[in-house]
Order: sequence, then structure tokens, then C-alpha cells
Amino acid sequence: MKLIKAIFKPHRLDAVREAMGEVGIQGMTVSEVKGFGRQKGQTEIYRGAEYQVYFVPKVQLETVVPDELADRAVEAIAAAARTDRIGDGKIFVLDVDRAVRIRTGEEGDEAL
Amino acid sequence: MKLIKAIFKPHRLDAVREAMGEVGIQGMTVSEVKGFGRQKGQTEIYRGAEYQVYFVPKVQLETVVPDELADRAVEAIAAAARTDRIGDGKIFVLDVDRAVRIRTGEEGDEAL
Amino acid sequence: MKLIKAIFKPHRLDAVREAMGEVGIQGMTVSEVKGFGRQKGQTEIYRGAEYQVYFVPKVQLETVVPDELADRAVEAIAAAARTDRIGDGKIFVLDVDRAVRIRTGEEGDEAL
Amino acid sequence: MPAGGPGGGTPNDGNRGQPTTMTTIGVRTGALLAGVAAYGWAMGPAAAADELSGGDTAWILTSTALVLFMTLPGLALFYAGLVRARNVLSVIMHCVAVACVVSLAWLAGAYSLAFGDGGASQAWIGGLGKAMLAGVGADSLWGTIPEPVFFMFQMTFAIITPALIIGAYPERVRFAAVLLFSLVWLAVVYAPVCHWIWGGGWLAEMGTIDFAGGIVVHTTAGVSSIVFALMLGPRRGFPSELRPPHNPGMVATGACMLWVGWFGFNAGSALGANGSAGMAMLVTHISASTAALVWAGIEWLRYGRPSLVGIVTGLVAGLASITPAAGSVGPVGAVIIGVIAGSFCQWLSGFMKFRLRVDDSLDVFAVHGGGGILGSILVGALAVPALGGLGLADGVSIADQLGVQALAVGVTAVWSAAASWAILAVLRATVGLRVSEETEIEGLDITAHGERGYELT
Amino acid sequence: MPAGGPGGGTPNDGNRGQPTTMTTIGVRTGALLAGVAAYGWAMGPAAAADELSGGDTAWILTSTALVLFMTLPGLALFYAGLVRARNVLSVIMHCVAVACVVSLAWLAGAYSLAFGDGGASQAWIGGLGKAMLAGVGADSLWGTIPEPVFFMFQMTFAIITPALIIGAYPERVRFAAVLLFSLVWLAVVYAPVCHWIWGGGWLAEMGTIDFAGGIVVHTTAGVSSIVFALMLGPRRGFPSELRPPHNPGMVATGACMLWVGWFGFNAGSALGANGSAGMAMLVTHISASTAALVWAGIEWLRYGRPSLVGIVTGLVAGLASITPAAGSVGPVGAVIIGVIAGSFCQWLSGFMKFRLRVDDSLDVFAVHGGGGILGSILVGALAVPALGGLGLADGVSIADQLGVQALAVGVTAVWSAAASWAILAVLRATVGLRVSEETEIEGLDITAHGERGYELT
Amino acid sequence: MPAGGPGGGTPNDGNRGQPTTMTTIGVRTGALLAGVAAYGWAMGPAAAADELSGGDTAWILTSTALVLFMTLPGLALFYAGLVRARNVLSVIMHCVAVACVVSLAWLAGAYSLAFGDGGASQAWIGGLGKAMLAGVGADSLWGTIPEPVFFMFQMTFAIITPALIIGAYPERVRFAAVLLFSLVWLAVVYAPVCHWIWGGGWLAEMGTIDFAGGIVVHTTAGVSSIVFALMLGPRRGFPSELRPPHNPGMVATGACMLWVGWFGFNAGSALGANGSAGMAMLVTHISASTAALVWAGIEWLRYGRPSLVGIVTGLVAGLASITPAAGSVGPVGAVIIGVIAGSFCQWLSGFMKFRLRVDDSLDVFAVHGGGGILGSILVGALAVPALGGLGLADGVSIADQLGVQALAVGVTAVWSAAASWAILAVLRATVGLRVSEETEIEGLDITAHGERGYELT
Ligand SMILES: Nc1ncnc2c1ncn2[C@@H]1O[C@H](COP(=O)(O)OP(=O)(O)O)[C@@H](O)[C@H]1O
Ligand SMILES: Nc1ncnc2c1ncn2[C@@H]1O[C@H](COP(=O)(O)OP(=O)(O)O)[C@@H](O)[C@H]1O
Ligand SMILES: Nc1ncnc2c1ncn2[C@@H]1O[C@H](COP(=O)(O)OP(=O)(O)O)[C@@H](O)[C@H]1O
Repeated sequence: MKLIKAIFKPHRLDAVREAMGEVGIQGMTVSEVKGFGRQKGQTEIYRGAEYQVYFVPKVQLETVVPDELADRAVEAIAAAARTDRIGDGKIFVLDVDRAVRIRTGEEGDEAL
Repeated sequence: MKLIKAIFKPHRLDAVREAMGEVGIQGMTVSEVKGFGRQKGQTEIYRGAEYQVYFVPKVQLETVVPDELADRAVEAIAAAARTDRIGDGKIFVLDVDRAVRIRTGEEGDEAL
Repeated sequence: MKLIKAIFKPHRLDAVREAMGEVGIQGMTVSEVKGFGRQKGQTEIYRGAEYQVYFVPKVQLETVVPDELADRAVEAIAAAARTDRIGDGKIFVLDVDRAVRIRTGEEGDEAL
Repeated sequence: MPAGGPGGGTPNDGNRGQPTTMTTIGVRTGALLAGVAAYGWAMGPAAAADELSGGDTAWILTSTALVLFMTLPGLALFYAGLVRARNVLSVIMHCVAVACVVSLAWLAGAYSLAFGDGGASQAWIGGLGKAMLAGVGADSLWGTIPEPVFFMFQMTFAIITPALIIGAYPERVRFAAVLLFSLVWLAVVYAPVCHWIWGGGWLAEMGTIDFAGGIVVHTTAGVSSIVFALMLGPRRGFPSELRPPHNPGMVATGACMLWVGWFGFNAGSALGANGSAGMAMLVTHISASTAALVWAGIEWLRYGRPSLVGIVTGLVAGLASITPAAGSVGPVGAVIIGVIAGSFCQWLSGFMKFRLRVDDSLDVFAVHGGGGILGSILVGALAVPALGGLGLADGVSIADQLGVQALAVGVTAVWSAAASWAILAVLRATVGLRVSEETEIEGLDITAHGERGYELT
Repeated sequence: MPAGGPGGGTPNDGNRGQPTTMTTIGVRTGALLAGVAAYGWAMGPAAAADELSGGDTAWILTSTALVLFMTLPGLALFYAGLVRARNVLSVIMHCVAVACVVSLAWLAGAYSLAFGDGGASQAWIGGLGKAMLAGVGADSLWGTIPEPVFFMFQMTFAIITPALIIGAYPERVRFAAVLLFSLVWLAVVYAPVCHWIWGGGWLAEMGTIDFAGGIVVHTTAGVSSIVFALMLGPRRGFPSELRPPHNPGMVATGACMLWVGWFGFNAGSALGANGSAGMAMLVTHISASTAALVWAGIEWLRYGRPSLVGIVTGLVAGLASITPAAGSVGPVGAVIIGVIAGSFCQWLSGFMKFRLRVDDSLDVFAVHGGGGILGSILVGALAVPALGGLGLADGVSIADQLGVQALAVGVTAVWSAAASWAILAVLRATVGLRVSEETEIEGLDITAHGERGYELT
Repeated sequence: MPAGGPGGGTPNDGNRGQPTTMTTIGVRTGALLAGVAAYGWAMGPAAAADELSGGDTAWILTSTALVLFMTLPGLALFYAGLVRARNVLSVIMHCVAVACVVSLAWLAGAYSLAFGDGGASQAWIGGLGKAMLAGVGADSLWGTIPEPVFFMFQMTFAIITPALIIGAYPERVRFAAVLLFSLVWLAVVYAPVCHWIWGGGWLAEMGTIDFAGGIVVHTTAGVSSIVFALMLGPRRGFPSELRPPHNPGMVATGACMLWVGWFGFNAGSALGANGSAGMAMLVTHISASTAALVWAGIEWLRYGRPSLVGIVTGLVAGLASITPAAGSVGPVGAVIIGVIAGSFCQWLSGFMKFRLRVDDSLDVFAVHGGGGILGSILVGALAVPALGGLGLADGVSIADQLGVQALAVGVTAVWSAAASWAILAVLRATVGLRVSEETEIEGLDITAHGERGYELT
């Protein structure tokens, strides 16, 4: 199994979730993160003072999928998250040793 | 060493933390996440309009443990997080190359 | 490529980000987490009642780097995050199979 | 009660202009029916016989503060809590900016258009004689209070009326359109309608009852909201994929402030510290309480759970509905209005969204407009003494009064709709009404104002 | 000051019913001691000699708005900030719903039970003659103000009293139980006690001093809170594993609103715009400031850090404690009450939780009940002119007055406890008082009201 | 208007002490110029001829509540929203604690120093004859209102003045320093300056115009803020690496409360419910609206986006600037003051930060001090009838008045700076002014008060 960890722009979340559904992936976990990268944070101005905000809000999606689905999932995320603008984000794939569904105790691909 | 990544229902956090203590695991990191899975989000009604909330609030616990403790830790989490209801969550195990304790520079199992 | 996952004290974030820049690492993703470890939570008192807060606020930084940069990155984080006080945190290194830059489709070290 | 018969030609300066030094309703009604006198001093300081009352002045100064408090921060919080977190600041910004723009316009000319002497065209619009408060000093009187106090009290009504419309267009409107629309709308819709009913215009002459603004405030704002929502188009994902209110506690805080401030709105409209003010406050409170419980009760039956957003929405519906009637009905009438407001406005809210599919986003028409129209009609019947009401003017039947009320509401609604449409058509063709889709997704706080609502770390 | 001797049989309509047109305390006290007259018009509009005062009316209209503001949003925010984020809305919901239910019940009969003519049973309870405000119009007077204004002002007290009890049961109570308890409690506890002391009942006859509600409001609510907490049981994890207040800034915002609103509560209880109102406002403010500093100072000594939640809790304790005494003590008395309030209530709060292990969750008894009882007793002594007080009634010794005060507090406490217990026993057996454990963990916002407090993304 | 000529020696008790029973400005000015009489009763209840006015009393009771509301929660939220989330509670704590400390000090002696009879040193400072309100009872009058009401109204000014300075030192100050500084500063700066101008002191004698506190409140607080900021040093990362305001919605909520409360501040300063109060409220509102729009407009031009924090900052600048002039200028003057306030204060804010590099963190000097000084000078010219102003005293030329105003501002600024410096030098050497760097990074909420602002899970 593979852990796919994707970091992308928050407003693409709905599109990515749908794309995942089309690939047949139902389970995923999402968190809000702050990104640092080529895309720089914004400058905010209050009362004439500039505030440098270094980070950019991103969402991180993590999903564990059977090996054979991993590549399709990566392509699906990449396509759905893409806006062709700087700051679109990254997808990383890691190897997973073991997976357990808490409710049933099922293991491996069954658990996903 | 193994990274155990468990996603479960927020209200089981105290129970899981205690169960980990019994296995002898003291260190862990927890974050709030949104889950998508078999358990669907709720429908909320405001002024007669239905709002489909797709995600379910979950917590994600991550802990790195020595190889030999990994299985016991997984069992402990599974037992403590279980409510036998849909949405109980998942546990994933990944391999860790290296661990460092920042304060002392200790490495490997010592660092955990 | 390696995923470096570092958990440390929130107020060291600026220092760590700068240290990463010196090593040549520009991309990273940060989230707010709660830590459990040797450093215990604080006791807060309201109206004479003590509230035990078990967790300690930490930040978690994740960055994927080329293999050859991993060690230098770990040392840089460790140095910058260190305060020599309990609760300084941990750094973990995991192996990454694949990395994709969403905007361009670049893969591997190129994508970072 | 304060109405001459539609055919009687008794002048009537609207309930706002009543002298309020007498303390019994009997006397008060008498004075009102002696319409010419009342009308006479509506022209300003000429009526030298009037004397300043410290008690009345104290209460209207206080009411002015209360009604400003309704908009800022009351309405601002009520509305801001209902939108997504990424638009919270933009809604508050709209409320503050509209208040400022309207205040200056009120001074520059709108007050004069509403309450100044219109000369030959008095039936339709006041003149510009009092623009920039010309001729009005600290010693000018309006009835028993200084005219600057009357000016200020009325100004707070002029502020909240276009501010109500903010609920029609949040999360997607251009800021420049908000400012320009509010400014022109004040001159073209609010000032004339206010003049017709409270400034001695043709609807006042016909004996229209509108104690504190069911027509002048809620009908104008409610109808214009539908037009604005239609011209602007719905938010992305409307109606099925919207996000729930981001902060219902903020919504309730704002609603509570509206409740408290409404005491100034309705009881202040007696223009004095007297029994009429007391009774207006009482019926206002009873209608609000009733409508809130009815709204929550229906939710409980329909969805199994009464909600906080629901109960406070019912509250506001009850407040809007009693507004035109607060000087004419008794407690029983207030309960009846509350029951109807809590159920009718709730139904209307669903009807607008799911049948008509109008994204009047924060239900301005359903809650304020519907409520205000409802109350403006019902008052014709509920003023009857049999229900504890204070009665209609001598010789005026319920049918007569209902006719006048319906006419006033109808004409006001048509005028508000037509004028709003015209203003928006021009604005759409020039500055544009709507932001880009990407801006809408990112949220107006950061894109239009460069700020973020919550930085909690 | 406004008390006849316990044995003297001088009727006394409670401080609420005082005529307030005179401006010197000397004259005022004189009029009060001429008790029968004062009592006479307490029966309503019969006393035709009274005349409306615009100044008094303006101030009581304002005070009514201020006291409503205390509950909504003041108390709602004060309480809501103290609970977990997942219960924030439920607490606000309780405040809004209780206010609505009480308002209708006040109109339907509770006002009449408290202030109507009780005929033969006048010592115990008023009659139903004024139910639905029968016979009361905009021109009815109560002293120098319109009776609808008096009705409204008193109603805001009737609202806040059961609303205070909300602090005893948050985070685990069933919503239906909140509504039913508040409704029945108003009729069975509040209305009679209010009648005994302010409506011309037996405690008024004995000369009980309770200027603005140390007994009528705080003792009844405080004691009932203990009973409610005991009948309901503590929250999961009480007392050692609870979560800290989720939003201390919200707590402080609410407390500040309570402070401002309390000016209407206490200074409004003079029922006029006069020196008595001014002095009541002054001592109220001084007691609050003192108690706040004392509370924070003790925290500083004990824990090394004075907290925001602490200082504002002391503030509220100081406000509650001065309430019964605000018409009788001077600034020195206010400082003394403040010092005792800030230390005693803080000690009491710990004692309740850790010795008695009662989960009166937001310290209603410790802060409001304890404070109110404290002030109700102390006023008997601190009214002495040597401490700047306004003195007791002629021929009444400190010991006499302390006896009367203790009796009034004692009887009220016993009655409140017994009646609350009975109401809750019935409710527990029928609708149930408490939610399931799983619901408690998930939080009442989503389970009981289908809403979430904060959606900040 | 209320000024004797600088050389004329006409006594003047400051605008606060004016009798306000007459309702036309003509009469009012006349009475003022009969300065000795006005001055006579400024000494207290001796002037037995005065009579209590219920209307005036009602309005000043209300104004007192409004001005307390400005500080709590108005200013507290306005300031707290501007800091980082980890310091939000500490700022609110400062506001509450300063209010409590000042209230007790006002009773203990500061009121007497400001408004008591100073005997031989009357030009410089009042005596201690009224410490602990000695000799003042519920029946004492001050003009047409009870002296306890005057005491309370003035106290709310004494509270907000040191509370304004809280904006100079947040996020790094020691709590003990806040308390001690505020206490000593009240006695050494506020009480004397207040006496000079409103208590019949030497600046009053010279005919200084300061209707509601441009000098007494804003100049003292503004100048002292610079000194405090300099003595304390800037926050870590100032000026380039600071965090943005954590909650602009909270900032705006507080600003709106300041707006509403300012009606009590300025219109209450007429000390009566009359035309002067009405006109003061009107010009206050117009100046605020104008300055808000000007500030936001400049932002729009400069940065492409008008911000919420910006518009409400302009609002407050407009309110501060009109304060000294609210009794003398007309609507045109108010617009002029607003335009200058909105542009000048914005420029000043940048100048302080980036040129002078003073970390007066929440812009107390730029917004309040600069605005107050601006208005205090401008009033000398804008009071002219040609601009709708009410005119200067007979025989006083604009140049004369400008000279007096400049002198009053200058002396007050120098005294405030010198005294603040001395107080802070002592405190720095004893309790210390600043927390450690680690504490600053962790935030004051948890380190100084043991609390966290938001626990939203
Ligand atoms: N090496 C990395 N490791 C982890 N996260 C990264 C890395 N590089 C970028 N990111 C994340 O991806 C986001 C987008 O990257 P950025 O360099 O701004 O633009 P782009 O994706 O267009 O190359 C960043 O904000 C950050 O959250
Ligand atoms: N394949 C997956 N990868 C990552 N997280 C998952 C995956 N499947 C489920 N989850 C997480 O586990 C939670 C519970 O899963 P769900 O399918 O709802 O129920 P169950 O655990 O009972 O099978 C989800 O809300 C999600 O956070
Ligand atoms: N085994 C672990 N797995 C994951 N996170 C850990 C682990 N141990 C510690 N942590 C994280 O590191 C933080 C610091 O650890 P702690 O034991 O308190 O102090 P120290 O870093 O000085 O040893 C914890 O709060 C937690 O977030």
C-alpha cells in the first residue's frame, strides 16, 4: 500500500475529492496547513504598516491506497488540483507497511 | 523504527492516550483533521436550508516507536479507539529511517 | 528522496525556516499540532479550579528533500529548534517513493 | 389610530411628527386628528409655541444611540456571522461604510428631501431648503425636541435601511457597487418614501399608518433586496452547496443587540417619554418573543432540533413585523403578529430559496421585508379595540384602513423595485456588480480588503 | 432606609414602588415612611393624583433597555465563553429561549401575580386581575411613570433571574427541561417572592430592604442553582478533568456588558431620574471595582497570576452583592461590600466545587447567590449613617433590621430550594433532565441544535 | 463660544460646569458670559437656587452608561483585536483593571483634586475637601443634576483616559507597571489638567475651549503614550516583522461601540438634554463619518484596497478630533474636521512608525492624540459663524482664541510628557516595565494571566 500525501490550494479540495471518487478512492483525511515555497506569502497593510505574511494557506490530503491504484490516484489529484499558477503544490508517495481498520480489525487492502 | 499514524474519533483521544501509556509509549503528536470515508458528513439545517457537511471531524495521532513495540501499539490503539460504529478510523504503519531528539541529539530508539 | 518530519516549539519556527533557507531548502509545509511527551501540559487556574491541560502546542514541519540534503537539513533543524529545554521535540526521516510538482508535472528531485 | 380617513383629507405628518407632551392616548389622538396644527410645525422652527421637553429630549437622544447601535455593531454582527469565515470582514465593512456614506448624504440633502418643505411638490418630495441643515440651529425645535435631535434620530433610520440590503448581496458583490448603490438608493427610494409617509406627503394625507417603518424601512429594503439578488445572481453553489453560517454565536449576539436597539427604534418613534413609548416598547417585546418561539418550535417539529440561528431569526422577524403597528396594537395584537411572523417568514424564507431560487443570501426579504409588509397590512385590522388596539381614526373603517395600507405597501414596493432595478442596471454597465469567480472562492476579506478575519495562532 | 420596623406594621411596597419625584433624600424617606400612601398607588391607576414625569419615564425606558442588554447578549456571552467550544451555542440558546418564554409568561399572568392586587391573600400573592395586562393602557400610571414602562422594567428582572440559573446546568442538560423548568419556576418561585418583597406582600410589610434584587433575584436564582446542579449531577470529569473556558475574551465582554447594564438594574430601581438613582449607580460602580481588584489580588497572591476570568468574576460578585443595598449605603459601605464580595465569593466558589463537590458549573451560587445573600444581610448594618449610609427607618435598630433581612433571605432560600426540587423531580420523571453520555461528549451544539459554534475555514 | 477672552479675566468653569436648563444657544451663551455665577455653583451644593431637572438627569445617567460602555467593552475589543491572539486577553485585562483602579482613586481623592474647591491654589489644583465624597449626598446638586451623577459621569472620563494609553504598551509590558502607572498618572496628570480646564483652574480662566476632552483626555493620553512607548522600547520585530491584527472583526466591533458611546461622551458633555446636546451629537457623528471615509479612501488610492481596520481607525480619529469642538462648530466645521482628521492622523500614524520609529503600538498618539490636538486648535477658527459655528465669546478674536488653545495644548503636552517620564523612570528602576524576551514570544496571556484566548476544539 502507498500513502499519498498531497499539498494543494484550498479551493481545489472539492474538485480533488470528486476526482478521487472517480478513481474509486473513498477514504481520505484532510488537514489545514501552511505552505512555504516558491509562492511567497502576501503583504498585508494595516494603518499603513506592511505586514509580511510568510505562509500561504494550503490543504494537505492524505490517503492510503492499494499499490496498483497509487499512480492513478496521483494523476487524478494532479489533474484536479492544477491551476497552472505558482503555488499549486506537491504530491508525495510513501510506502506503507501495514493498515488496520479500527472498527473491524481488517488489515491490508481490505482496511482501506 | 515505525511511524504509526492513526485516525479516529475525537472523543476517544483520552482513552487512546492512556492505552499508549500502558504499552509504554509516552511521546506522540496529535492534530485535528477532517475525515472523508464511509461515514458521511452530517446535514445541518439553517433557516430551512440544508447544508451538506462532507467531512467528519477526526483526530490524527502520530507516534514513532521502536520496531518491536509497533504491533502492540497498533493493537492498543485499535482497542481503545474502537466504538464499533462506522467511522472508527484507520491505523497505518510506515517505516522510519532516522529519529533525532532535538534537545540532546540522541538518535534512534533512544530519541523516542 | 526523504520526508523530514520535525516537531518543535512554535516560537522556533522563524529560526528553523531561516536555517532551512541556508541549507537551500525552500519548500516546506507546516501545521499546528498538539504534543504529548516528557514535557507535561500546564496547569491553568480559573476561579480557583485547576485545569490540567495535557497537551503542549507544537508545530510540525514537513519537507521532502533530495537524499543528499537530508542529513544537513536534519542538523540545521536540530540546531535552530534547540533551546535545551525539555519539550524541544523530534525529527523523523522517512523514505519517499515519488514526488510530483502539480503545476508542471515534474517528478523526483526536480519537483521539490 | 393616527390616521385621518383616506377620503377625509386630514393632513397627517406621520407618526414621527407627533407632539408628544400629552400623556394620555385620548388627548394624543385628539391632537393628531387636529391634523393641521401637527402638520404646521412639521415645517420646522416656525411653530414658536412649542416648548422643549427635557424628558422627551433625553429619551430621543438615547433612542438615537440605540438605533445606531442596531446597525453598528448589531446588524453587522448578525449578518457577518451568517457568511463564511472568509467574508466576515467584508460584511462588517459594508455596514460601516454604508453608515458613513448615508450620514453625509443625509446632511447634504436627503434629510431635507424627506422632511423639508416641498412647496408645490410637497405631496411627492420635500425641498432642498434644509440641505446642509440650513436654517437649523441648536435652538430649533421639532415638536418638543430640538430639531438636531430629530435629524439624528431620523438619520439612524436612514442608515439602517440600506444597511439591511447588505444581506442580499454578500460574498460576491463589488465594494464600489455597494457604496454607489446605497448612496443613490437613499436619494431615489428612501428619501421620497419617507417623505410620502412621515414627511407629510401623499400617503400621510391618505392616513397611512406606519409607526416606525414597516413600509418606509422594511418594505423598501426587502423589495430592493430581491431585485439586487436577481441582478447580481446567486453565489457559487447556491442553493445546495453552500457552507453553513460560520459563527452562529456572532449571529445571536448581533440579534440580541438588534432586540435591545429596537426599543429605541419603536419606542423612540413616539418622539417622547410617555405612555405611548411604553406601550410601543411592550408590544415590540411581546411580538419578538412570540415569533422567536414560534420559529424555533416549527424547527423542532420539522427537523427535531430548534436552532440558535432559527430562534434569533424568528426574533428579528417578530421585531420587523410589529414595527408599523407598534403605536396601534395592544398585547393581544402583538401576540397575533408574533405568531404569524414566526411562521409566515419561515415559510417565506424557504419559498424564496427553493421555489423562486433567489439568492437573497441572508433572507432580507423573507425576514425583514415579509415581516414589515405583514405588519403593515395587519395593523389595519389589529388596531381594533376589541383586540386591545388603540382604534382607528374617527370614521375610518377597517376595510378603509386595509385599503390604504395595501395601497401604500404596493406603491412603495413597485417604486422600490423599479428604482433599484434602474440603479443596478447602470452600475452593472459601469463599475460592475460582481467579483470574479476566483475572487469569490478566495473570499472578499483578503481580495477586497486585504485582511483576514481570524489569525488565531 | 425604606423600611418600616418589623413590629411597626408600616406597609411598604418595596423600593420599586417608591414615588420618585422628589429630589432630596430627606423628603423621599419621609414619603416612604408615610407608607400607606405609597402602598395605595401600588395598586395601579386608581391613584389619579400622580402625574407622569418625562424625566423619570425617559430614565426607566432606558433602564429597561439596559437590563435586557444584561441578559442579551451580556449574560449569554459571559456564560457562553466559560463552557467548551462545543457547547457555546447551547448556552446562548438557553438565554434567548428563557427570555422569550418568561416574557410571554410575564404578560400572561406572572406580572399580575407579582404586582397585582391579591385581595385577601395579598400578603402571599397578587391576583390575576392584570393577567394579559387587563385594564392597563398606555395612559395608566405607576407612580410617575406609565404602567407599561413599569411592567417592562420589571419584566427584564423576571427574565434575568431564571437566566442566571443557566449557569448551573450547561453542557449536559436537556433543552426541554430548561424551558419547562424556567416557566414553572417563574410562577412558583419568582412571582411570589417578588410579590412578598416588592409587591406589597408580607416581607414588605415587615420592612425588608431589597433595593434591586439581592433576595428577589440573586437569592432565588443562586439557591435554585445548587438544587438544579445536585438533581442533574456533575459533568463528566468534574471536578478534575474539565476543560478551561474556551473563550475568556467572550467572558469578559459579557461581564463588561453586565457592568454597564447593571447601571439600569440598580439605578433604575430608584424608578426615577434623581439623586437616589445617582447614588445607587455610584455605590454599584464602587462595589464592582473593589470586588474585581480584591478577587484578582487574591489570585495574584495565591497563584502568582491574576486572571481575566478572575477579575471579571469578582466584578460580577461585587455587582450582585451591592444590589440589595444600593439604595441604602454610601461609598464607604460600597467599598466594604466590595472587599467582602471579592474574597468571600472566591472562597465560596472553591468550597462549592472541592468540598461540597457540587457542579454548579458556572458558579451561579458562589458568585450571584452568595453575593446577593451577603449584601442582603450586610445592608442591615451598613445602612448606618456613621458609614455614610442613608439610615434605617425611624425606630428600627440594626439588630431589628438584620433580623428581618436574615428572615427574608432564609425563607426565600428555603422556598426556592423546595420548589425547585419539586419541579425538577417531576421533570426528571417525565421529560428527563440530562442528555446521554455520548451526547454530552459530542457537545450540545450539534446534538441539540444541529449547529457548530465555529467554522473558521 | 464658552470662552472669556484670554485677557478678560472672565471666570469660566469649563464647558462641563455649564447650567443647561435654557434651551436656546443665545440664552445659554449669555449665561456663560455671566461667568461668575456659573463659576459660583461649580463649587458644589452651595448654590441653592439650582433645581434638579429630571430630563437632564436622565440623559446624564444614560451618558454615564454610554461612556463606561466605550471603555468596557468598546475600547477593550478595539485594542484587543489589534494584537496577536496570544496577547488578546492581556489587553482586555488591562482595560478592566485600569477601570477598577481609577474608579477607586477617583472616589478616594482624584475627583476632589479635579473638581473640589482648591482655595488659594484653585488656579492649579482642587482641594481634598471632597475626598471620599465627603459632604456630597444624594441630594447634592451640580447645576441641574445630582452631584453623584456628575461625579459618575466625570469618572467615566477619568477611566477612559489612562485606558487609552493601554494601546501604547501592549504585548510586552509588565502588568504591575500598568496598574501603578495608571494610578499615579491619574493623580499627577489627569486630575490637575482636568482641574485647569474643567474645574475652574487657570486655563478655564483664560477661556480655553475644550467641550468634551480634546485636551483633558486626548492630548494627555496621546502625549503620554509616546513617552511610554519610548521608555519601554519597541516590540520584537518592530516595525517590519510584526503580525497583523488577529481579529479585525473584533476591532470593528469595539470601534462601533466607541461610536455609539461617544454620543454620551460628547452630547453628555452638554450636561443636559437640550439643543446643545443634540448639536454636539450631530457634529460628532458627521466628523466620524467623514474621517472614516477619508481614511478608507486614501487607503484605496494608495494600496488599492480600503480595509476594515482602516475605516474604523479613521472613524475613531474623527471622533477624537471633534471632541473639543463639539460644542462650538456646526455641520460644515464637522466635515472640515473630519477631512483633516482622516488624512492627517493616517499620515501621522506612518510618520510615527517609520520615521520616528516609535512603537506606540496601537497608534494612540497618531489617532487619539493627534486628533485631539488637531481639534483643539481648529476649534479656535471653526467656531466662526461663517462656517456655521456658534461663535466665540464677545470681544475674542480668532487669533486670541487660537493663541489660548495653542497655549493650553502646549502646556498640557509638556506637563503630560514630563510627568509620565518621571513616573516611568521610577517604575523602571523598581518594578520594571518590560517582560523578558521569552515571555514576550510566548505571549502575555499565558505567562502573565495563565489563560489562553481561544480553545476552539
Ligand atoms: N519540499 C517540500 N516539502 C514539503 N512541502 C513542500 C515542498 N515544496 C513545496 N511544498 C508545499 O507545496 C506548496 C506549493 O509550493 P510552491 O513552491 O509555492 O509552488 P509550486 O507548487 O507551484 O512549485 C508550498 O506552499 C508547500 O506547502
Ligand atoms: N484510505 C484512507 N486513507 C486515509 N485516511 C482514511 C482512509 N480511509 C478512511 N480514512 C480516514 O478514516 C476515517 C474513518 O473512515 P470511514 O470509512 O468513515 O469508517 P471506518 O473507519 O468505520 O471504515 C475517515 O473519516 C478518514 O479520516
Ligand atoms: N515518539 C514520538 N512520536 C511522535 N512525536 C513525538 C514522540 N515523542 C515526542 N514527540 C513529540 O515531540 C514533542 C516533545 O517531546 P518531549 O518528550 O516533550 O520532549 P523532548 O523533545 O525534550 O524529549 C512532544 O510534545 C511530541 O509532540
